[in-house]
Amino acid sequence: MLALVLRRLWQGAISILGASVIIFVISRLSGDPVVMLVPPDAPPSLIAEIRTQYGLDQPLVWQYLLFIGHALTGDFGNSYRWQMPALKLILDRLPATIQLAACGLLFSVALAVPIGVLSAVHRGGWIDRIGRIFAMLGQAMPAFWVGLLLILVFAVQLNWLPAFGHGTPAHVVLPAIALGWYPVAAQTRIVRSAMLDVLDSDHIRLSRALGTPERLIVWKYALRNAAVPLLTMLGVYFAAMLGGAFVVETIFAWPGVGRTVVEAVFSRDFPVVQAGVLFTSILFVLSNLLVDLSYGLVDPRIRDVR
Amino acid sequence: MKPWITGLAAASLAALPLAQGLAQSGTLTVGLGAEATIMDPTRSSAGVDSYFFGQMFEQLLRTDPDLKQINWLAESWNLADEGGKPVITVKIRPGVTFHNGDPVTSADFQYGMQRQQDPKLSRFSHLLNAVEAFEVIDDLTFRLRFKEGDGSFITSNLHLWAMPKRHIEKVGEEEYQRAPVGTGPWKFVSRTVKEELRLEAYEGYWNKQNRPTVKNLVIKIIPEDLTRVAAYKTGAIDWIDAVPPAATAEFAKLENTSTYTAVTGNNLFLNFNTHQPNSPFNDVRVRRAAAHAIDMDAIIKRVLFDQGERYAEIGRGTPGYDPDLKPYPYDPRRARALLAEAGHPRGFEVPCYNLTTPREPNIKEMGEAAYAYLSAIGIRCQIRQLEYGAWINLGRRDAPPEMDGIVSWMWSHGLPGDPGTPWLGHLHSYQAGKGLGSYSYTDNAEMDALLRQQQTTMDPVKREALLKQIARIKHDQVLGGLTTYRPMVTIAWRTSKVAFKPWPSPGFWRNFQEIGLK
Amino acid sequence: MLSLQNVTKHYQTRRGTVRAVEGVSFDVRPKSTLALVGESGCGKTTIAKMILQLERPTAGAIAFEGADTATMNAAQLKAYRRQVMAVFQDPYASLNPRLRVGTIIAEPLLAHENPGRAATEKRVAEVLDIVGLPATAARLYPHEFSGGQRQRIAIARALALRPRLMVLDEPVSALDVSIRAQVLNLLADIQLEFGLTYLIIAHDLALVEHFSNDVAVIYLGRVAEAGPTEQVFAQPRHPYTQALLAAVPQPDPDHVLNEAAAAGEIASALDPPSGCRFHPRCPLAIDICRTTTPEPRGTPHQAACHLVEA
Amino acid sequence: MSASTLPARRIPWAALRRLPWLPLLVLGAVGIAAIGGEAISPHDPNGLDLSASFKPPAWQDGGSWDYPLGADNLGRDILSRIMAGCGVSVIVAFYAILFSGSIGALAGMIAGYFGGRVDAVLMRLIEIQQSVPSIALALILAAAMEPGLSTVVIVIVLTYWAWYARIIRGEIMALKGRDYIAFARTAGVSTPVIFRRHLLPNIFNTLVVLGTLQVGQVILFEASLSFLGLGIQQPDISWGLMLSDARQYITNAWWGITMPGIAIMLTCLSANIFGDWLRDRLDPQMRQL
Amino acid sequence: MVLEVHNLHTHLHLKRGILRAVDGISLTVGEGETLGLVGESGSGKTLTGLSLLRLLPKGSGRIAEGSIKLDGQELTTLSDSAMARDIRGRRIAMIMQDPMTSLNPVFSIGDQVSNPLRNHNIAQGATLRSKVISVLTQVRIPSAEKRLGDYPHQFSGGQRQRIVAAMAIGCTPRLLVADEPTTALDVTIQVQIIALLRQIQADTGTGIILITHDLGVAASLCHRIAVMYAGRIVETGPVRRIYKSPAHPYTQALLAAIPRLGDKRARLQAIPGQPPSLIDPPQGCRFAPRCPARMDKCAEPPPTVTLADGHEAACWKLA
Repeated sequence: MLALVLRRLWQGAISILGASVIIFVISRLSGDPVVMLVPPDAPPSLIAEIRTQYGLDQPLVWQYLLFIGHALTGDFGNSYRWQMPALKLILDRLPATIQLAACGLLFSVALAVPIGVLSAVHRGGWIDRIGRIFAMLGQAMPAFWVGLLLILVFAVQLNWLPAFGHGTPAHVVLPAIALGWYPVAAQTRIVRSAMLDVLDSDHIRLSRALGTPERLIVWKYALRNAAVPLLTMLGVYFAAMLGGAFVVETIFAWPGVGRTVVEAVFSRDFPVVQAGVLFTSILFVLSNLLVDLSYGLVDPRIRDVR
Repeated sequence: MKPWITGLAAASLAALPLAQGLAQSGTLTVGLGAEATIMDPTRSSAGVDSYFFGQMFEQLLRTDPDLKQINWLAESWNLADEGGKPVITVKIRPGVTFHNGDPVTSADFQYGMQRQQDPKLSRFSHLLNAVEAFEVIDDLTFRLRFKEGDGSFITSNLHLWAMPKRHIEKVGEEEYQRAPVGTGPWKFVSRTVKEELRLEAYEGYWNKQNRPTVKNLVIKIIPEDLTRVAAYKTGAIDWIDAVPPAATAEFAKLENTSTYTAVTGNNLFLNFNTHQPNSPFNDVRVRRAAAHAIDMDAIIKRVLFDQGERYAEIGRGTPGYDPDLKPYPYDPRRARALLAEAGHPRGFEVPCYNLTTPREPNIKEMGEAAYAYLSAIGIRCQIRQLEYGAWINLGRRDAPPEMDGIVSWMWSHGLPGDPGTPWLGHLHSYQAGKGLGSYSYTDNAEMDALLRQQQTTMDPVKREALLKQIARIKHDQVLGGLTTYRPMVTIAWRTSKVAFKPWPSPGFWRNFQEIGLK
Repeated sequence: MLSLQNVTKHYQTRRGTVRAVEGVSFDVRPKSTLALVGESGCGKTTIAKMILQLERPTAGAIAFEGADTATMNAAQLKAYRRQVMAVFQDPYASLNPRLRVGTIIAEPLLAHENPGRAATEKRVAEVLDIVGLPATAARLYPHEFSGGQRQRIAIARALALRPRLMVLDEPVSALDVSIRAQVLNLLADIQLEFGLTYLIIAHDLALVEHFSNDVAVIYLGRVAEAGPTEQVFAQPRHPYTQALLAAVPQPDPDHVLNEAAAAGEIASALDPPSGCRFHPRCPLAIDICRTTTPEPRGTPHQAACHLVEA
Repeated sequence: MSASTLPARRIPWAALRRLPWLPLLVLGAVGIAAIGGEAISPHDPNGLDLSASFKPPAWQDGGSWDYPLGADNLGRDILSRIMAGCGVSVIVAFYAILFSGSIGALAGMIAGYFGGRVDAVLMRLIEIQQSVPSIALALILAAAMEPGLSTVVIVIVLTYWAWYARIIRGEIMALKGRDYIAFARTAGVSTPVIFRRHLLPNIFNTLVVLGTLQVGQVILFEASLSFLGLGIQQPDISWGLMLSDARQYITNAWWGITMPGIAIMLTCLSANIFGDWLRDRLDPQMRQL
Repeated sequence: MVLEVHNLHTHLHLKRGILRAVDGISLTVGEGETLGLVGESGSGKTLTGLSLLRLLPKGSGRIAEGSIKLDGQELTTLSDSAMARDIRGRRIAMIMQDPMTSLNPVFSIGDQVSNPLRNHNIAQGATLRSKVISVLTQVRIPSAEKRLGDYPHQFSGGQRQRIVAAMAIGCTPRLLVADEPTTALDVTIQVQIIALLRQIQADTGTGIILITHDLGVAASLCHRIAVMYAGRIVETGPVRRIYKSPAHPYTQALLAAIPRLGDKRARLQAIPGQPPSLIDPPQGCRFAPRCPARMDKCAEPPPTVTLADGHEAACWKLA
């Protein structure tokens, strides 16, 4: 178990390092941040001074090494724009993003599991078709469009839920739907196909042959098997939620990392971009590790292999 | 000492309407679209910063709701000439205190200037280059000595901010950045980045007449237009900033809602490349053709929903404004004729760079429409869209890429704004390493001379005349770009709940100098 | 013809080292049939894979006509592959469902020589005829054939290059009883006609007795007993072989099964028992069996058992 | 020998019978609009007419059949723009799918077939790719390059190759164990031939299904980028751009945001339903994708 | 008789047409008796077993005709819920071929063995636990009490098949349908399971239907044998009669086609051709196309001829 954790952490560290190189290099290609920080009439000496201040006059490789060296000590540099430690800026925003992503994922799973199960049980029937089309709708509408429609209907027209903000459970409902609908179709497919496989398996046949009520077969004995493939993908979906948060956070004025990074990209605020993206990468790696560790809970076979 | 101007306190505080003498109580929640990154005027790098620090910090002078300059923390001041060099003497208003209770003294202004001159802290240190010395005369009197004239110093409200020297030295820079202390009507309470800023009315505020009557102010950050509008409609906020242009008509009709619309400090124009030898825009006829080609009034009406004010070179209320200078009328036939006259009967193709930032509403659509008008008379635009960072990069003269066609550009120096400094950047010929013409595609010696002259002219009357002269030439020759419009902003609040009087300070309308609950 | 000397194969897995094959030696005589028998997981398929050069032995040597396959260069290896062909167990998995039968059969042909379209078709028709299928079969796809027919196609494919050695990995165990005999008879006919050498892997003892000249009984990666088939079946020496033979149900209601011959379960190759690997299940085990690995005794009928006289 | 009795071949007419006609109709219409381009669209999709701005759809008061689906804020015909958007969507989807599919498939095939260190390196690359949120990568890339059609394609390729690679790698690893590949190896068939003859045809169906499913994802991804201002740029037209531009007029002119939204929804839904249908047809084992 | 099946027809409705998988078979199983249903793949033996439990493939499979009586009670007309509640697992239980797949990998064996007991209200709470332990002990799972929380993958193939058997016999069913229970096992393990089935029958007196293609297994376990070919029973009779004096040409050919230990012959006697399609089966005797003793009359359905001692065969040659 410990060995698994260590190995995954090691692999994760390599991935994060790789991600850091990519982010670092590409973001430097996006242009000079200093000109965005100074007024148009700033003298070149001032520009040069600021460049030196932020180390932007150093060779790229050296800048990267410095960045990594500092990052290891928890110093991601000061945001050019916010003039506060980028790390603090990101870490303060992180809980809100995790909360949103988790709620989005929860919403999608809460929708995908019943639809997937019912579709599999009623394969080819109208429940199957309607359920899958409903699930696919999420995959057919841009999240920001869904978000705007949700605000128009549930906030402005019906005034049931707040249009923006953060704090109470009611605040997270609309953003979580806008964020979580997209992967429902894919998750439904996973659950449905896993259920079809399981329902067609010998042990379910045996359960039937031994008189287990259909309700128990579907919702207990088959579902736990079918949950394994979905669970293995949850890390990837969580990452997708983090990515989706970039758009949804803006719509719902959600004080998260996504919005912060988007704005930082536009203002070439490299330290914030780097810290923001790296922390989403770390979240991805950690969530995958968590998933890896947790499907031993559902699938005992995996528990022993490790 | 030869006094040039004394007092300038034409608009005295007594002339201001009396604020309600109500006690400060209750909480008001307002919604802003943009968010400041910094709470310290010294460190500010973007205009939006002032939406936030403008509530907590004050200058010696400021503009009143009629965009007139009035004395504020300065009780009086004068500009004199001493041995050919300008000197400004300021008397600070007695009884002004910082939020921590410390009285404001000359030392605080001296400290404020030192901070502004420190390039590590301030991105505007060069704006104080003309200042030679800061002399403290007594606690409430100080004197600024200049190396040479600085034409924009006075229009920039004497540049200085009251910064609490003792406090900052005590708590340290980091803590001060977290919890700023100023003299303004609002005291810092807490701030959550990307979410909200909480302020509290400062009980010891010196200005008993123009002050908020609500106790707590919560500024929510809601960048997405529709969401901000939804927040207002659902009652989550009672005051909304930057009503989307398309929604202004709807807001004007909303029950129980007051709106206020005013120009912002931004000045938009289309700039042409007139410094490359093969540019068709080197011919003034082509530039004039472009000026006649665009139906700016239609664009303002249709694309901007009337949230724009057409202007010629200098906007109303800004130093140098000339009511006799009129924008070129829309006349496509004349435009085509001019183009043919200039040797382009079939027109020509040109790259047209369009800014797509959300910072200015509908700027992208405005550009597309304007370029479509240009294409219609033969200046065939190949539109290239640029987001803000790429756009700034393109505009700079000192690094590639070169702007080789038309670009939508702008300058903004607050309200009422002064064109002097921006023109040095946009109209003066480019001189590498001197900060002149950094964003200019114009090369005109006559202009250069006039611009340098206004730069060092501090006497407002003389300066006004110079600015008008420049504007006339600029307009006639269509130099340094074709001025288009000044965007307007609409603010709305719930009439039944909010008493609000718009104050532009220090350059934008998002100021809660006088706000209260009904 | 084919000689295995102390061939060993270990796999490194996350759970430890799997000792799939441990010091296996045997010789396959030309134009004869050697059968590898054993229960699932005993390593017989791994041995086949090593012979087919799909896996490399961890230790030991596989020699073909005296030449060590491990030291062969690319050309020699190609020549070796040309002479050694395989027929696998599942005729549904061993034919690419997307290719026509003609292409499938021509595959080894085209890999080694380029006889041209007409010559290829002719050769395909020839081998199809040998396995009892009409030439028109070349134009069809595998799914259009029954299991027995598919196995004939697989045999035709293996035969296309006229190899000298054929590795038959459970060639009939996926087939129905009535089809099995057809295929076995076909294999016997072909062997005779082309002078082929067979290495057959099987778990069905009756089939092995019927089909092979020599037999090697494998238990947990080691050869328990080996020798001429007749001798091994008539007088099994190793307790494992004895247990195996006693456990085979016979199509005879009067036959009595010996349930006690091999109690317990086969151990894991991850953690094989010390000494003789069969000792935990062996009714005759003595102390030395737990500690010392028995060497094979006797020739040509050998058994690796401490209780067997040399 | 009676082994010579062979079954007659059947033509799978049944497969055609249950074609998803409605989705195919939508996709066909998109295709026709894409090929026809401006030749068949009623207006110049970029033709500005401020006097027609916010003209409602024909069936509403004030609408006219000159602008069947209404006009946008700049008086451009929404129908023509949606039709022009078909072309861009098709081009973006085509290149994005072609490149991400071929890069991903190649990487997945190599990693899956050779395993070992090559595989380990590829798996790390995939994880690196996955650990950077694609929108973030897209943002930074789009900021680094000029936003526009080719940037959108590059970003999608960079995002999706890993998706293909992961799935194809899994398929190849399963395929590799098949006996017919084992036979080909033992018979001395060269590796390139094994790839061409046995591996590629077997993953072809998977690629077709993945490609179909990606159509919708490409369109949505582009829309997200447009929302952030970094998608397709004028004068190119995409549905995402239309949607993003029209969102501030949502209460003024509902058709501006509804029409391209419906176009996106119908197209994505059709592509996904068609992809699902293909998957059920071609490769029942892949239902879970 | 525990089970009486009369003229059972089970059809699979496929896209290609109706597959007559079971085409009019009749059989009986007595108390404590083991009937071997022997045949090649596709002969209909497995679907016969599933028909008894009414567990045919959803949508396509249905019992078209015939009667199935368990202790005199007609099953074909019973409601689905009654089948699940009173018959399946309670009075007819099943063991399937592959012990590696017939246990649910994500539930402990304690849970799985207690499942039928719980569903049929045989035992609850502490009784349930002790009952589970006793059943597991009965099938010779060593230290069963400690292993209740273990999962299937922690058991070997033979042990898993024992656990499946424990699930089947927990409710002391009247009839046990064992579908190829040893096929997936190695010979040394197979023999243990054969012994286990014998012991179970001795302990509980249950009737067993052993479905197998392995004539050796059938010979060692069954009292009576029914040989199926292409959806029909071609011969049925006491085990000794079937093996010693098979009457039907198919039975004879089958016995001649398998190699036997200690009986080395030069060639096996192969049966030419392949079984017919059950969508469009030949008229008359279905074995006729492959039969060495084929006559013209074989084009008509053969009569069932009683030979002796309950030994029957359907063949014109015997008529």
